[in-house]
Amino acid sequence: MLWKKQIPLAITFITGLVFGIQYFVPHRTSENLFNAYVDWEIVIGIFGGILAYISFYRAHTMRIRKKAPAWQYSLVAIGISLLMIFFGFIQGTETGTFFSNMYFYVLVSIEGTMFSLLAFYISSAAYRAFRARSAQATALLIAAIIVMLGRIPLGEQLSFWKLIWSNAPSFTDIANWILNIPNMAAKRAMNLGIGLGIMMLSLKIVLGIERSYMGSGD
Amino acid sequence: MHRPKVQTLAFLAIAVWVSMLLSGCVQESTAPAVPTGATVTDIPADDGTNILIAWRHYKSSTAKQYSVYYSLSKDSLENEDLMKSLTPIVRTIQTAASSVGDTTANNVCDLDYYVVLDDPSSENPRVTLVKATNENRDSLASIGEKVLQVESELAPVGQDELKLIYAQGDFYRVKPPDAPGEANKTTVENSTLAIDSTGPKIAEGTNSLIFELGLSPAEKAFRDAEDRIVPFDPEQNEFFLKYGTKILGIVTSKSRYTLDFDIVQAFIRGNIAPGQTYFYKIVADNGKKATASSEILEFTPQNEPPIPAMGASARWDAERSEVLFNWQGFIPSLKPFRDVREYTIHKFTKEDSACVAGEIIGTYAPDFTSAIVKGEFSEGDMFYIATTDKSDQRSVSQPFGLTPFKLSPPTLVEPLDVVDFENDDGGALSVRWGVPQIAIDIVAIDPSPKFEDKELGENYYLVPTESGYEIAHLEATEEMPIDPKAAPIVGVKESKLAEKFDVSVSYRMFINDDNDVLYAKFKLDDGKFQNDFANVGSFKFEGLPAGEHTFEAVLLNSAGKELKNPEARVTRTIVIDRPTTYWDDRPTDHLEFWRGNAEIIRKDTVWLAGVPGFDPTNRFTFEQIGMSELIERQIKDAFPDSLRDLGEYYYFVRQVAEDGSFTDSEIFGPITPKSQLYHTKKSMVLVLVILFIALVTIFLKLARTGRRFYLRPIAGIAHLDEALGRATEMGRPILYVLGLSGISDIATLAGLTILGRVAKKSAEFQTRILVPCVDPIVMIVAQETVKTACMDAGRPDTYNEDDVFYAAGSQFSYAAAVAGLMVRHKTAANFYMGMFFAESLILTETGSMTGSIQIAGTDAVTQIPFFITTCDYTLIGEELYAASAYLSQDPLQVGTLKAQDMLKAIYMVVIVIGTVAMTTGFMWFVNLFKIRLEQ
Amino acid sequence: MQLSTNIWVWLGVFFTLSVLSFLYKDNPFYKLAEHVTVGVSIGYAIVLWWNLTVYPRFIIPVFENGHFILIIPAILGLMMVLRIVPKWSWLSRYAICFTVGGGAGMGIPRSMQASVLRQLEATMLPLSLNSATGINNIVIFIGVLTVLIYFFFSKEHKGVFGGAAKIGIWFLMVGFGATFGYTVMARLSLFIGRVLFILQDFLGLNLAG
Amino acid sequence: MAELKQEKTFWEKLVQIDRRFIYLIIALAMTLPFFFQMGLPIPATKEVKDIYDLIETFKPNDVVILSADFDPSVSPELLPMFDAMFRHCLKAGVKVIAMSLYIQGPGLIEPVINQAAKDYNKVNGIDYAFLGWQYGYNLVVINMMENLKQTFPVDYYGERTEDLPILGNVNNYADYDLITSMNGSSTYMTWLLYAHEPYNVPMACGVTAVSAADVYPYIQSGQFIGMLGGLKGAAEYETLISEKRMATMGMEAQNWAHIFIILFIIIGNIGFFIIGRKK
Repeated sequence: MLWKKQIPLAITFITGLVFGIQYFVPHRTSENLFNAYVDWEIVIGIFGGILAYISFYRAHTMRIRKKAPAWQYSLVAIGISLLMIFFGFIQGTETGTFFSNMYFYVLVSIEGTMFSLLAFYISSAAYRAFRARSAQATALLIAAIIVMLGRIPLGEQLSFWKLIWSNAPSFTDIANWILNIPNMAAKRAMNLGIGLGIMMLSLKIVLGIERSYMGSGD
Repeated sequence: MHRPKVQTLAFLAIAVWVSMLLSGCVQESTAPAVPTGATVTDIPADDGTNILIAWRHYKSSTAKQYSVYYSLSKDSLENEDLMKSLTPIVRTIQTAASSVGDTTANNVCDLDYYVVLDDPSSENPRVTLVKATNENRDSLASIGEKVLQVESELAPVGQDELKLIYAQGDFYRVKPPDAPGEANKTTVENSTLAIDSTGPKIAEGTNSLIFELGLSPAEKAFRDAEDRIVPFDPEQNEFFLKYGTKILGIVTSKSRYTLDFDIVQAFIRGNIAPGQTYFYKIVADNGKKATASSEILEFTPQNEPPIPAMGASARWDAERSEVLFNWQGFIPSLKPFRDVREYTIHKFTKEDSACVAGEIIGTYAPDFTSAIVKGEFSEGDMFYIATTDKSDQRSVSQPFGLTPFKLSPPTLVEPLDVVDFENDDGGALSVRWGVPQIAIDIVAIDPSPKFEDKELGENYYLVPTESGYEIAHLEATEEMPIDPKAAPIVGVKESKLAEKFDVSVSYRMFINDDNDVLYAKFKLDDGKFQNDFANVGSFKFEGLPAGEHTFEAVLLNSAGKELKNPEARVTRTIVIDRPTTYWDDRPTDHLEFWRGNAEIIRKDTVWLAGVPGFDPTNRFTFEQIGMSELIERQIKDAFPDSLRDLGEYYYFVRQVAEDGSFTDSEIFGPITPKSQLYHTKKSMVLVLVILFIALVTIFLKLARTGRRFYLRPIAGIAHLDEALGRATEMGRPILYVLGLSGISDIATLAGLTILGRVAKKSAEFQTRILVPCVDPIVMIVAQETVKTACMDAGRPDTYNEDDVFYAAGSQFSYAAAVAGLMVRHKTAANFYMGMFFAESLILTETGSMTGSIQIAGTDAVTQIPFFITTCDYTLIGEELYAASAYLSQDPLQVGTLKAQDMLKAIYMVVIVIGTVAMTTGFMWFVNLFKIRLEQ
Repeated sequence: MQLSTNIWVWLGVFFTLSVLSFLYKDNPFYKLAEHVTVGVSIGYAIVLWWNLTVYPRFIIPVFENGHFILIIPAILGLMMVLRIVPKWSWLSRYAICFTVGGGAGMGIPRSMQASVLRQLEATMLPLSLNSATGINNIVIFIGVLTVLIYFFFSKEHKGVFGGAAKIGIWFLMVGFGATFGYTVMARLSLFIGRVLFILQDFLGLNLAG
Repeated sequence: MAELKQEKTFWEKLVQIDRRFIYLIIALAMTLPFFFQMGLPIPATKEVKDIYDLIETFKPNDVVILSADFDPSVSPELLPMFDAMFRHCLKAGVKVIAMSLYIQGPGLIEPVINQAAKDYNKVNGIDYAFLGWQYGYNLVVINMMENLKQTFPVDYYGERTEDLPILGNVNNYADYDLITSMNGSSTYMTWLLYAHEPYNVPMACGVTAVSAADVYPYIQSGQFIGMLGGLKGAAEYETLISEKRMATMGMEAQNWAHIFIILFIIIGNIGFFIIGRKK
């Protein structure tokens, strides 16, 4: 118990306290302490990295051994990762190498496209789901539309009223105003709240109230 | 299902890669070019331990790294193993990204040029390109090779089988451009175009003229000549850059000539002894085990005597009976290699024409280049300055005489002080001087300049002259061709005077950290003063009518009060009748800063004959650390780690006047920089942090001790029940989504709390509840939650473990799975409580298509808008936590929430007070919250 | 227009299409793409991890410059790896606590400065009715205050307070509207990026003209 | 039940139209514009111009750090930003240092850097440095404020950073004149917390349009000099450096995509209300 809980919590508390105070102390010793800590952290993290890699290979070899449904994909994943490592070390990582091509043409294509699917979902959602259900939702949609018009070159052209009154604000101007004034205000208030939340979490961690980061088990 | 298909696919994929490995992933390593053209430069007037070696690096060479090996014995360079023992000077070459393969090679066969080498045997022959004519073609073919391609961009090495030749030559390909270049413009300010009997003139005036110019004859000739390859001609530099493309490589049927090389330099500093003869060798390495080395060469560093003092002068002020000596001690660019121990000023006498025995007037450390000597001098006195280096070599300046002069030493700036730098780790001291001062610059521009076209006849040229430009009417004739600099005038525009101007006034504050100055406030004519709250540093006035205007600016202190000292206020009245720029002249105190510290001075071995090391009472043992810059009225003497913690530091400041005469301050010190224990500028942060911690701990305590707090009812909860009711009526299941993130996420936890409530109610109504999960741990917890909820509702029978299940691992697959779920089960109500990402769209869209009631709650700011537009009700951000706290009444959650509320309340109060203070110009409160931690 | 001859480009297109096929329904091609990504990114990560961190930041300092002290954090790092061994997983807590604790401690005052103090300061603006800025400042003032009120849970939204909260929700909605519009923009940009890839790199069209 | 059998009205049909049809429309809306480009001007907004102007005022020895803190999933938006700013820095002849807090960053920007370097024939290590990636997010930031070369012992190509001429006298925060982080999440907060606030290093950021709206408070408070928001931001920057590249082209499609989305929303809602009234 002591070794598995109290001492770790004590460590959290002490490091937390020390580096909370350190912020207010410009003294050389505190500087050195801080820099030393950072150096250590980096090394720790570097080795922590192993964790991710091991668990990756564990997970996939497991699936292959268990012949889990569609286990062949795991085979692909592992095989390719090994290829990457092999060529990364043999051939280097400069442009034009297998390594960088794999990355730039394969990985970028896939990940880029995965999220570009959203372009389609959002368009169908726009058509079928985005509804002005309430006054507020209406306000939201209107603001959204203005911003969308304000952020494209065409927005200027579409500000038809400028034909009559040439120095009236165009969509772009209105959008900029919305973004810089009301939006800014709303977001600031929210950020203040969010900032509080973050500090709250940190404090709970230091005080040992929040422990989920320690992982499950006794 | 489609297992076989998948299998084949997978292995097919593997096969694709294996094939790819074989395709062009292999590079053979070409040996780098032999380093050539090595030159040795011995640094003049040094202590003979510095040598600069330079050689050619051809950009197309594969060399990645050059190592210069040097040794006293020749054979240690000839013998590989011995060479290993030497430590070379290494220069890595930062190869410009070798292009991914595309080279803008262009074929020049039909231009019919031939490469001729001056001596083909040499390592880097010099290339001449000769255009073939019918007469000489055959002879050329015999001595040279026909040029097939010229490259303006180097091809990657080892592409073709051609023989690589690293040659020299500077050629450009010049093609007549197909498009006629557009006329270039020249503007002549403050003038008008006067046309009288003699023709047009550029006369004094308030307008500005814009001349559109055609190409000058010379440029036209260069541009329109036929497609050609010409050796570079510095005379016509800009033409070459404009119309030519540099040739870096020449390709013939046999060989590939590379012309483009950099000069690489390597310094050998220290660890060589003067007078010795060293052998050296340059080895190029391509990083792939292939090397090429130059032949063995040699150098002999010399310890030259110092450079004699130059431009020495002695200015004599008879009634002050002072002489101001000035001399140019050392060539600034050679400072790092300076080998000087001291300067001595001697009396010069006829007898001592060799300048060895002159009576010494003064001795000065190497940093000094001027001195004021008191004493009785008489007409015709002569002096010379001797420079002695560390090895007692001596060189003397030309003898020079007194020149009568009126010395006017400046009065020292007030106040002047050296202080420990605040809030640092004891790594810096700071010299500060002067009182706060302001200066303004005024720029008036014509917002919408109007021009009218002026008519000029044919053959008018704009000719640049010393004073500016003049217009000349020229006719090209055989005997007198047109001055190549003159350019034909295509069109002239003359500006009309504007009535309104856009004026921007920017101000400069000359201050240091000891001054309490915030920013300036500003007044135009007799308008109201306006403050520069945002520290923009400038004010703009649009459409200011032409005429006389008065600008007034004054500095304010942190309390928003005007500074009292006169320098802190400017009032300028200027006439704006044309685009104008007005500049206040800046304060001109020219200060030199001198530092003395026993340790450092020893380190740098500055040492005067007779003076042991550093002497705090003797200015001449100080070293100069810098000069005053324009704006900052302080310098921060920040010590690098090597100069830190060296005990006591001394300073003095020398103020130099225009005429070179100067005044020295008293010597400040001893000062030792201190390492502060508390950062004074962070006090406000400290206060808030303490407040924060206090509130949180108090409220958590109270909540733990069972104190119930009031929380306002959250509208969302009512909607939850309503939706449940509807689901029960329709007898369809409800869907509860906990979001994508893990158990440690507050949102997920809140989601689980609310799930408890929903599950309980649904158990009472006997409505089926589906909970698809992403995170296995979340799933387990969810199962527990639902189970207990059913227990509490007294209907354990309604709990069905398979309804809380693992749907899919990855974002989109999960979305797809859940969407499918909605469609299959026609869920009557969907709840989304937790952390969501882009997938929220897919879910809610399907939900709204299946016509189910949807209620969402998340703190994912970017997803909230989509929930609001697609769901019937949305718990926004912290409302989610609030709801969960409200339902659970868990002391931890409630306490947290209350503490946050209290802090929000404080924020609100601060904002209100602050705004009032700002509006009423009541600055001190606002300044409590201003923290700028300076660099 | 000429079709790319670069096998890699073809590969890129193949995977682009495999992923897009998900629009129709979840299918083997999509799954393949999904796993290829995982494979590539892990391989990529491991190589960079070694080249840029382990070697220069640990091997060199320790074994060449002899900063043996760094072995201690290395051990802590390895303890972190023990997380995957259930029996020893508790050892990982020492490393984690060291990291998390320090991070949390550093975070509090810094967030206080950056996202509270500076923000409060920036909200203290001079109000006035006779200049555009002045009026904007009023809007900002009201906006920030009312939204803060909306997220204030210790008092029921009634009377003046309720009114303020109502104004607050409108500000929120405009703010979310902005986010909404921008987000739509973002999503579309992503696909446009892929279209450009196919048109330029694959079909070799010169669009810049 | 009876209702369901009833003949569907025009609006109901319209609203329940097959989603694939919508996909097709939007796909066309994002592809065709490239063949009929309008080349509309893209005037720069203040947030973007401020960054540009600042860099314009820089002298040759000033240092700009561009941190590409993103991965491929958002590169279509952020890579053009990096590209434009990097080119501007090369053009302006300032020292520019490219780096990344995300391990996937370097692979993305390397080709871009090479291309730009080639176009302006600048040399790695002399005109710019490419430090690649280092583990530790905020730790890296903290560390490099104190000592750059210790934080990045080697650059992306494995050269020792001591040997890079460009880094000759670039050591710590005092030498950085502008830091710009392009990031797809809220990594800009890391920079704000650990670079701008304690050391007052001027900061700007490039963010995906998704988080663009959240950055305005930090611009207004002066913590950021400016911001590039999404593809538009990048396009604006390209206009400023007068180079028509990826982003500017992208805007051609963006135009129509937006128009169609807006049309969808409007039609959808009209349908929604008409049907609503009928029920």
